[in-house]
Amino acid sequence: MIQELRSQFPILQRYVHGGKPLVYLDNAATTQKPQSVIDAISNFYTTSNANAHRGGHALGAEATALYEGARSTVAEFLHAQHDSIVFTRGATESLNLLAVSIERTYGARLAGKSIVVSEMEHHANIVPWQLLCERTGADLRVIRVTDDGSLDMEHALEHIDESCAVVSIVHMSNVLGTINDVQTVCARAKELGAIAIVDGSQYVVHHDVNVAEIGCDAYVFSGHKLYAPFGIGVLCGRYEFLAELEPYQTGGAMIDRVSFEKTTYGEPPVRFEAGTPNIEGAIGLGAAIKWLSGLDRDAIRTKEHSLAKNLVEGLESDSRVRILGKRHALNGIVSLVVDGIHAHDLGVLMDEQGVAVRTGHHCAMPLMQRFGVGSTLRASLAAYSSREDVDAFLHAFSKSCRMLG
Amino acid sequence: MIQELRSQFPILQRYVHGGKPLVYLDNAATTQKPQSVIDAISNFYTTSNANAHRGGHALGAEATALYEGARSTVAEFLHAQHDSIVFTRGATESLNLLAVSIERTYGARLAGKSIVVSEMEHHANIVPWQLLCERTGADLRVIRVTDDGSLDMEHALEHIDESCAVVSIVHMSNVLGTINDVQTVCARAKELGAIAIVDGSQYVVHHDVNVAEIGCDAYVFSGHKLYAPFGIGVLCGRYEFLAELEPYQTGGAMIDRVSFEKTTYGEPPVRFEAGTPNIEGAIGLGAAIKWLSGLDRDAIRTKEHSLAKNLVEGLESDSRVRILGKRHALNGIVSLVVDGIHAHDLGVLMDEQGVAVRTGHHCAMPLMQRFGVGSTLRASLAAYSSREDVDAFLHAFSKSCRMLG
Amino acid sequence: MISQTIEEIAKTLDALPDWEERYGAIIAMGKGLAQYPEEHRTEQFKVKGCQSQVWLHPTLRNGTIYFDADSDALIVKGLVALLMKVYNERTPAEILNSKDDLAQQLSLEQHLSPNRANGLASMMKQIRLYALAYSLVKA
Amino acid sequence: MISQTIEEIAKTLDALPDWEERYGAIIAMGKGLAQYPEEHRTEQFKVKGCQSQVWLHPTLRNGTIYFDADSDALIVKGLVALLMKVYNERTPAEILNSKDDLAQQLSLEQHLSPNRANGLASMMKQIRLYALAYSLVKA
Ligand SMILES: Cc1ncc(COP(=O)(O)O)c(C=O)c1O
Ligand SMILES: Cc1ncc(COP(=O)(O)O)c(C=O)c1O
Repeated sequence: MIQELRSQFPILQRYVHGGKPLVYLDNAATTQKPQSVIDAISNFYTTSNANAHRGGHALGAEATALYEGARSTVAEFLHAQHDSIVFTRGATESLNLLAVSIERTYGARLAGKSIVVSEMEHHANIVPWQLLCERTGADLRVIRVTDDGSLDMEHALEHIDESCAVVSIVHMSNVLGTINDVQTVCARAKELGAIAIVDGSQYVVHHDVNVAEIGCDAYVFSGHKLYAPFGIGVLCGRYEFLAELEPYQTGGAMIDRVSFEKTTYGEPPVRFEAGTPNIEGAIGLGAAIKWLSGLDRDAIRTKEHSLAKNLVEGLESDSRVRILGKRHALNGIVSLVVDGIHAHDLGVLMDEQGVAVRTGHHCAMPLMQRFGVGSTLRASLAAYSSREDVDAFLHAFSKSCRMLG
Repeated sequence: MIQELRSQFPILQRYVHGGKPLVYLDNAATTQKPQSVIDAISNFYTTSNANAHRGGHALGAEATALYEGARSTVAEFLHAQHDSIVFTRGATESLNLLAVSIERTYGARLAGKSIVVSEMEHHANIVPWQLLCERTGADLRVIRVTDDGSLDMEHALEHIDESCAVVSIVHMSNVLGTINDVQTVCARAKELGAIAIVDGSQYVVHHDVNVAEIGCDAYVFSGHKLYAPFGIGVLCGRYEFLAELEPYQTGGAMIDRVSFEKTTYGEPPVRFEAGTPNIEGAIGLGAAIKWLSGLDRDAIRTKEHSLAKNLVEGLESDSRVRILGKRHALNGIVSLVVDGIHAHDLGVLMDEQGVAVRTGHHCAMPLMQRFGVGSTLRASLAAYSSREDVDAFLHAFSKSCRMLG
Repeated sequence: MISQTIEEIAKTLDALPDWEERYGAIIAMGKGLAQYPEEHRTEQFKVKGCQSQVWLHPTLRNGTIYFDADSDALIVKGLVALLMKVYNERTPAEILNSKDDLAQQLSLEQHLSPNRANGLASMMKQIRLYALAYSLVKA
Repeated sequence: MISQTIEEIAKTLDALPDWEERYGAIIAMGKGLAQYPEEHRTEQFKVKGCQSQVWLHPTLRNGTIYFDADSDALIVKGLVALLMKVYNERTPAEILNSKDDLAQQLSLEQHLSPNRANGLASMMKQIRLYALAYSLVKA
């Protein structure tokens, strides 16, 4: 089964550094793309390419149907309605859109209010809110992370109080693998009338999502981490929430009418899709989700768990290794530091052996600071990860440690 | 030669509406993609897909080299320096970025100043400035368009005065085909210390550009209109201009360091590229520009001119036809109305005959109002347009007119 | 009955040999549409989501809905006329109980091009909304 | 002479049979680097654009530039040491007149992986900038 799956990813047959088989364990940064996604892109450009929504002609109608079909596929994937799905460039743009549109909609009323994020957020879920706070006089509050890499839920529920205007929390940490109880966080936020946002960039890769059950106002993720092309992402908003929001970018398609005296806007989702959208990217994302739904996701999750377990156990045989948030690493994202060895050195030597992992701060500097480290080495799994990948990783890891003394 | 060129576009072999050969004359909306661009995308995903700039591993280095190589290709194309090129989703995002970053950088100093655009702008070059004006108390001034579809240069030079903070002008109108003397407009703006922006979305499709000669601070266009994929666009800024601008979106990659106390940003161009960029799109755009530079652009322009001439002459045989800005239509964009016939009806019947044209307001409602029309029918040419396309257009056009009485 | 009218129209369209005849018939239907009352040619009665302007004005009289309708484009006006054949002078209940896949029943996607169906969907939505509103009016 | 030193290093690296030996040699070079003065381990003397931290501190004495340099990662420190072999204790003119394609001259892209070259480029840029600044100092 795993061989059949892997054979759908042409890049996994590659060799790097003159003859070393590629072992790709940098999936939390971006996943590889199955042939069906690559084909969906080629087919679109070969047969139906046109601008969507604008054309009265046959190709335009086909492109529009494909683009809106992709929106329906994403909506089903999240158990949301079609018009709740806004296409963006990625999670970063989705979060920027939310921060700016919330600022434009609620403006001065945000002064003195608080915006709540956590210590384990990706920079994309920190900096847009920092800037919103600077501009509006709101206060950025940070939920603590416990020593074992969990969200401090007591601290969270304390922090989300009457003053709170927005809570924006990651569903699955891109560094620790921690899966947060976003349902409880959102319930608390909604109880107090705050806007609840969930960053699902890593979670959607491994799990099914039901936005209604989560109870959030908005759920965001990137296509390229979900086996889909670059340049496409999703902001899934509760329709009534979106309907109240001011637009973000402005220009073609999202307007109702324009004159130099007055401009009025369309309804969601087009209100938030100014200009020509990434039609190809949306179609590619639709193809990726269709591909995913043909898999047995439970079985894959179980396999990912067991591979992560192998990884963690293998690493622990070296007493200098410290895995950040070890309890959560089994979710498929393993971040570690080695006493006396710089993660960067390890990454370089592992790369020489064909093993692609990420080293650095993973766009989560505050979390690095929380754990008192400058950078970590991160191995992250995807559906096509195999036992051989894990073995190669462990082999390269111990060899690199030996070389670095 | 034209057959060889056309054979590189697989979609041009298509039939629509059960057997009618596709005649694609909606190129100002989006162009078709040559096989080499489609292949560049597939090849990237098949061999080198990884996140750029983040990876210390072999694939990451390859993806980064391809992405930055594309930036160099775009820079050469515009005769700009490498670090002047910011990748965006498209012209719309480039203009939104400029408006918001200018607002954030110059803020209160914009109150009472004026922003100058023209009556022939695309909505993407109107609405972002309208909103900037609303928020800052600046004044939106509009340069008139003459009856023959030219920019009223006298009015322009009068309008750009000491109060002027920004001038943003289209290089080639997407409705009339008018090519504006942006060099003179920019010189005037720079003389008075204003920021000069040029929307080159349509111009780059037909002409070579030298941003230094134009003398603008920023030049923008979309990839998908230049034979490249959707979801990629360019903001080419004078480096010193960009270096002074506040960031637009925030998140990964564009930061220097993040803490909850203080965040600092990187230098251009990365400062303006928050989050994972559309790496594939950039590579596709690079491939499109390489493809273009293998063509004899002078010869193609001459051919486009002569086809446009055929179009205009053929249309004029019907006395009910009125071509908007007829003098400019020879540049390859022909917009017309027919006395007593709705453009939409014409578009529908021409589509039935396989001829893809655009009908509507072309995201330029103020220009429609200026010419007292609700919508026009627009035929627009590209490098692969042929004499047969023009003949088919004229044939379908007169048949449709006959059917509509 | 609505379904019967639809069947008749479908038969008429099916019998036409080619797209030219079909569009000719549609355009002719439009030309037969009753004059739209100028006092109702207002923003309020415009149907959103059509590429050309469409106006639709309802009146309820003795439990029956009477529509006035118009468009500034001929083909759209023809489609409006077609809709009027189907839905004009019906009771709210008749309209609400009819199937809402008119385009499919008429095989419009084959007869005309698929993108024509979009505007049609907006108009049908509007017609059904009026019917719904009137169905709630106490007798 | 700079070019001579580069040639020698290139020969040494070429002679090493595989990547392990080459990285071993680089790491060993790093370990031989002189102690970096703690008082200069500041933000000001950091080289931007490297994945790990790199410090570079210049002193001009009698027309010659003396560099102190360090990194917190072993391999980068090795590359820093390599750069020091080439550029330390040279005159500004010597540095400025040398070719700036060190990575190519050493075939570093083959020896190490291409992405190592990025950090190296940042360091070289910094070294040349210091040399340029000192070349403008009046004697
Ligand atoms: C949790 C999380 N949020 C946000 C992002 C940003 O995603 P992108 O760079 O695709 O916009 C990432 C990926 O880096 C992530 O892992
Ligand atoms: C002159 C001009 N400016 C801006 C745009 C907006 O381009 P995009 O929709 O690709 O962002 C267009 C294309 O529609 C255009 O023709």
